[in-house]
Amino acid sequence: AAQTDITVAVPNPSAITWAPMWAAVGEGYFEAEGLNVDVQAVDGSSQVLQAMSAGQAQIGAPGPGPVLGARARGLDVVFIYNLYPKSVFGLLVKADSGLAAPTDLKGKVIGVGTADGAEVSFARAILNDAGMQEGEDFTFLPVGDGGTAAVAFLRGDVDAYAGAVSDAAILANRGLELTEITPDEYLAYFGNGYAVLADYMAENPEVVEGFGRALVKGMRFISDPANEDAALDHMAAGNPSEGEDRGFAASLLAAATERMTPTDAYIEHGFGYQPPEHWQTWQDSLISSGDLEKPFDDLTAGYSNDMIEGWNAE
Amino acid sequence: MTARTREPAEARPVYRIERLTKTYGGFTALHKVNLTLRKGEFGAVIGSSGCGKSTLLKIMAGLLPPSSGRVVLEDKPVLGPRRDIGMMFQQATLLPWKTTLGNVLLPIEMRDGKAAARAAEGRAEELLELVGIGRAKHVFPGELSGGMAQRAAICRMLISDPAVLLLDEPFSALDELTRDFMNMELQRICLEREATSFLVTHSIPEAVILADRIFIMEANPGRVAEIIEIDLPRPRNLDMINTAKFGEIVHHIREKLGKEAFGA
Amino acid sequence: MTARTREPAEARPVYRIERLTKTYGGFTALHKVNLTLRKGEFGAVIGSSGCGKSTLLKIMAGLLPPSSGRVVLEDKPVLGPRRDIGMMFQQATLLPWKTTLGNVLLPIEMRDGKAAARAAEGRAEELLELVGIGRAKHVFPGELSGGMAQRAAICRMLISDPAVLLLDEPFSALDELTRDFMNMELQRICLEREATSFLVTHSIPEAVILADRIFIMEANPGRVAEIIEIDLPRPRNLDMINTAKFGEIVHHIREKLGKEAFGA
Amino acid sequence: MIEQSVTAARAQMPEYEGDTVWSEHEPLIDRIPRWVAMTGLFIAIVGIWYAVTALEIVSNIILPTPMETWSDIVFVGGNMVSGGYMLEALVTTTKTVLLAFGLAMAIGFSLGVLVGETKFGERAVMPYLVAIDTMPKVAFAPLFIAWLGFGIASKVALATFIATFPIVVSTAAGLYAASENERMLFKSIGASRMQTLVRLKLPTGLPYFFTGLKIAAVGVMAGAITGEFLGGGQGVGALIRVSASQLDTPRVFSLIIYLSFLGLALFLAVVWVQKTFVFWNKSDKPGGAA
Amino acid sequence: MIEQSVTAARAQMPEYEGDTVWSEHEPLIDRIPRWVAMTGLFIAIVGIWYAVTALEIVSNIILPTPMETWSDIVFVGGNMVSGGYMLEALVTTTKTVLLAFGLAMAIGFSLGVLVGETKFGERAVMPYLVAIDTMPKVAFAPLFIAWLGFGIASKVALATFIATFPIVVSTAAGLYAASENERMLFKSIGASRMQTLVRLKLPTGLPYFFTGLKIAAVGVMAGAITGEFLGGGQGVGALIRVSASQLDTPRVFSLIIYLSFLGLALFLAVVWVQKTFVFWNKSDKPGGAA
Ligand SMILES: Nc1ncnc2c1ncn2[C@@H]1O[C@H](COP(=O)(O)OP(=O)(O)OP(=O)(O)O)[C@@H](O)[C@H]1O
Ligand SMILES: Nc1ncnc2c1ncn2[C@@H]1O[C@H](COP(=O)(O)OP(=O)(O)OP(=O)(O)O)[C@@H](O)[C@H]1O
Ligand SMILES: [Mg+2]
Ligand SMILES: [Mg+2]
Repeated sequence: AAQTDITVAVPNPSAITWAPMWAAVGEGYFEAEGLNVDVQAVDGSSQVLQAMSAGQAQIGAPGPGPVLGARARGLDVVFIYNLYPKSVFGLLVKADSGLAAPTDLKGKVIGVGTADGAEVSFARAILNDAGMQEGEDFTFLPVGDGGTAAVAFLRGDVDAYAGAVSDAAILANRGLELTEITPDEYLAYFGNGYAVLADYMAENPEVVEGFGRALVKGMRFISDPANEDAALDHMAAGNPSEGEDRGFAASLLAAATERMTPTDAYIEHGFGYQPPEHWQTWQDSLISSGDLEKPFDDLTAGYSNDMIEGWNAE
Repeated sequence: MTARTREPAEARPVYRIERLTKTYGGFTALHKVNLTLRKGEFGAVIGSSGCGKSTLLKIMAGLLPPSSGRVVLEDKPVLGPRRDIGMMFQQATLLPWKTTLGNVLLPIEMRDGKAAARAAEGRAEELLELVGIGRAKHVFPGELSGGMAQRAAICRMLISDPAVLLLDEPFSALDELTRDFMNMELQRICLEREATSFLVTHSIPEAVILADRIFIMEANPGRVAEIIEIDLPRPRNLDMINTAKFGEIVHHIREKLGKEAFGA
Repeated sequence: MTARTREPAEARPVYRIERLTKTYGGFTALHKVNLTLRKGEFGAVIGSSGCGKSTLLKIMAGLLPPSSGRVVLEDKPVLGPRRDIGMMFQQATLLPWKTTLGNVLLPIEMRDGKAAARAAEGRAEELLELVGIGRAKHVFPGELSGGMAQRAAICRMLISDPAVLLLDEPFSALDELTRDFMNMELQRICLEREATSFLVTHSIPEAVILADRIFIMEANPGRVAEIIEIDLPRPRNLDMINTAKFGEIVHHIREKLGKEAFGA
Repeated sequence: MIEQSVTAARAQMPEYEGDTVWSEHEPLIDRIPRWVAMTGLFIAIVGIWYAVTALEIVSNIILPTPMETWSDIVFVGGNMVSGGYMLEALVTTTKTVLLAFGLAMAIGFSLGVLVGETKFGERAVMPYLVAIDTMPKVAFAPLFIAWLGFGIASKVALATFIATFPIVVSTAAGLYAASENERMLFKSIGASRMQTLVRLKLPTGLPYFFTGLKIAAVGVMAGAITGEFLGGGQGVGALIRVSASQLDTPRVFSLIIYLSFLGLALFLAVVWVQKTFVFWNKSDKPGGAA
Repeated sequence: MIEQSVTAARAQMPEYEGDTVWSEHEPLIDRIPRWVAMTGLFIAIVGIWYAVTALEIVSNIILPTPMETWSDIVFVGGNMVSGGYMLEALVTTTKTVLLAFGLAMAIGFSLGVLVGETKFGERAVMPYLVAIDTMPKVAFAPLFIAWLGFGIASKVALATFIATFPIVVSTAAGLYAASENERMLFKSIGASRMQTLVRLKLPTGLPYFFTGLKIAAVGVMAGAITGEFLGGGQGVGALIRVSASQLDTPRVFSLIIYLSFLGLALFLAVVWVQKTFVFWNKSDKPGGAA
């Protein structure tokens, strides 16, 4: 069969973060669907969406916040697959800090990536619900991510960090043990997933169909502990330098797989399912932080669970 | 070619400068200058610094437009640089990335292109031989002495076979011995080619030894104050400098200029 | 101060250059040069370009170490720049960010500091008056003419009250009229201060009009070929240029040099 | 024969009077008055920009329209005038830029003197400087934050790092600018090496130094913004990053335009200081040494 | 009186022979041989680096030890030699850098000629160039990706954008380098404006142009790496980003060191071409025009 070339834009160059996709590449699931997938890493969700709107990428892996933002700006982009149903974010503290719950953060400094990123809404929601107000009971300090975030802990500039949980795994591997103190209900702040432009989906339904089906297969593949070795090989093919330290890669992969697996409450809907109430949570949060001016007339137009069942069918 | 005998009086006037005025902004550099050169004549202009000598020469060469008045050469008004006018400046300004030969051929190359320049190589080599630096034709200017560089500049001026040579202190950057020698070379070339020449200089002996007529300029505003005919025989040589007659002429001009330059 | 009468023969030798050799890499610029100046004497050195005149002067001034041989001034060997040696170059090289006065005071400022320079202002102003540019003392060099700049350079040389003046073609960048004038100024100053002077020049008339003795240098390797005593009376003036005696001396030197410069 | 034809020519030719027809003309492009040229170019740039957006060649979330950008410029301006948070950000960035510029000047100047004045500097230090300068400085951001924290100090350090090199190169070049004549003069009046450096070589090299400063003015802007991009903080760079992450492109562009005014102001300040300070460089009459 | 004391002095003083004791000495720092100085400096830098890490002034997550870095350099070198993915990355980056350098040269040169040769360019175009150059170019990365895609084209564009300005400035400056004398000469031999530009002003300005190229060589490196950081692709910049996000600092440092060799090579290539090409700039004897 003729192969269709598609480009997938992801917001960071890690392979493990997008493990199901790389497993699908490695196992030939995309090929079987007639897809020839080219993965490109840009800098952040906004650039993913920009690349999609420019037609440079057909499928992207943005976060839900930026997707709603882009929709508000008139880009008809649709979220089709919930890759991180348990959220990519976590509220992290140093393991030996003695801090155990959000309420312990009273009077503390919380590090965030940028002054106004999605993780800020996330952290603010947790702390507000714990009865604390920004400015009075806690402050945010933008510390960037990766190395600079680590620096913030090492210098003692922050007591907690709201950011990607994969960062915690990395820091742990480098000797900085962090624990997550995110209450379970905030897992509703699901993380990045796959999105396409509505136009594209309308014109190329079979591409989107095939992509999702292969993705779910990839997800199943990495979920099976028996496949760990093969999965790590596929990850290393996607990003060789990430795969050099195999033990480290294995721990990262395990952490990522855990976040990608839906909670028991939703597992029955299958991989990729986006609970409407979680979208509602996101919208509310974005409005309260001022990132969105007003609620959407039709929030459901921004996501689609239509194909989930088909993809998950054996 | 044999050395001509001087006969400027009978020769026809080829170069006419009429009521030439040049102002820079509010400053009048030249004021109604009148001046005529006869065919084959060697004219020299002398005057204190800033009296407008270079300005006059540039207008005569068509490098600078006059404010009013006109310049006519061979009955055609000079309205821009012309092929029949050769110029030479105090600095040789050879292009350092071209050989001596390339530098000499530059005017041809600019006006007629590379092919014409290649065709003129033989002539350029002859000229270099003429001024005695034939051996240095493939050498870059960085390796030439000051005198050799000025010789190359002479060849560059002569390559277009100009009818008129305009010389703005051509050898004043050279040391005195080389300068004397080059002046005699210049005389020889002018006589051989019967070129009409016009020399700007600061040096009175230089003007006297070379010129048929000396134009003494005054400043503020620049104008020709006096014209002196030099009737020393041709060809001249450096020994003439030690004759009484030469001394007298020099003395006369120095008096004249000294008064001007240093008051009353 | 009255003009002294010349008496070099009786005066004691103050400046002695003995078996001076200077090599640059493999090239011998000076070869066993011997030369003595007497107190108050005006010496001039003349020779073709590249024969080592500037090199000699720099070694005499302590600006360049000799390869062998020695220089002794007032019985102390010259081993570096000295306060009792004043130097002047072809370029005035005034610092453009200092006024004329500031430039004249530069040597004092460098050697003794700002306070000393301020204390010497009166003397600097006197010197500027002496050379006739008192009015320009608060002017920046950008606004001085070439002649004025060289006058300022003279003052800068004189401000340290040197016993010896070393002059490397000091006025050769000026036009001839200004140059003649400056040479007479120089003579006046040297006579007034009874300074021992040593002039490098390319101009034979300049050397003759100024010097008590002329050292003719030859090149390859640089050495003193002949010493000519000039017994024209002091103070000299420009009119002497037109005397027969002057002409003879110039002619003799030109012959001598001409042979050298342009082959046997 | 020649005589004859000349006479013939003269007969036909009208006598030329003062009104000579000089062919010397500036080409058309150079005779456009400055304000016309600048306005024209401005209109052309905005016109193309408008066309690109209007024809939907580029999506609006990548390139905003000129009108959107303009209205955002007005909004941002209003916020700044009323002392809003954007003014604070601009003040922070300006502070960073000025501090870094001062530091880069001091460090660049010192290193430039070391490189230009000593053989040790020229031969041993310079190669390391070139090697360091070709490194992607962005990678050093965590290091600066580790040492200097999340305040403006770490951004100042990054900006200084970027802006120093051009000053080193040009200062060193400036020290070679003094002529042999001038060096000889200073030697002859007994000036020490230090005096020659301070009183001759440095003043003579000032025009070079200022060229370096102009390049550094641009570099320091880039450095400050990059620092704010990467390491949080409160400056305009952080605002741009937030706006970019929200796909608020009109805001991104209007902030960039404000920054370019800041950069332009710094650049022009250097030009002005040079004109005022190096007054002697305008004329080069015979008396001057330069 | 003076006579007397002089005689006295002479009596005491030994006769000086050829072995004069000249006080002229290079200061100690300048007499160190180059290799000693460079090695010494190298050891000093690594020593301080080691001390900082050994005393745990900076955590190992931020600054690796020299030993870790060295062993990673060896590892990366091995990967490159055996034709591994790092070699590919280096080849990609090198390609980007060279393409961008070529483009920056062409564009910078053209704009430089426009600015230096026409009043229109100088007065109307230059202010815009300065304004554009002070903008944080990183913000334009999405625009380049939108137009040019994820391949090296978008990185080449960003690198070109960054490297062009210094070439413009220096080319324009170079066009002013021809002296009044040389211009007059060209006018007098009837050269057209274009001939004067091509045959006189451009060759005379070459040394300036090369100065611009040296600065651009550094800029193009920074631009390529930044482009790879931000916009996908397979270059060394992308590798650094991955390593940095995993806090694999020894890898970050070793990659940076490889890049700085690439930058140094480009820089030295420019120096070499200049020396070979502008052969006449070495000597400035009287005959030369420059
Ligand atoms: N482009 C110019 N703009 C304004 N004034 C000028 C310009 N060129 C020359 N001048 C002035 O015109 C006068 C005559 O200048 P010119 O160069 O012709 O003098 P000169 O006689 O050749 O002097 P010198 O002997 O020093 O070469 C001078 O006062 C000079 O300052
Ligand atoms: N620093 C140097 N290194 C090598 N050779 C030199 C150096 N300085 C001078 N020379 C050479 O030494 C010789 C004498 O030079 P010097 O400058 O003393 O000559 P000069 O008589 O002053 O010439 P001019 O009349 O042109 O000023 C020349 O051949 C010159 O090329
Ligand atoms: Mg003149
Ligand atoms: Mg000399």
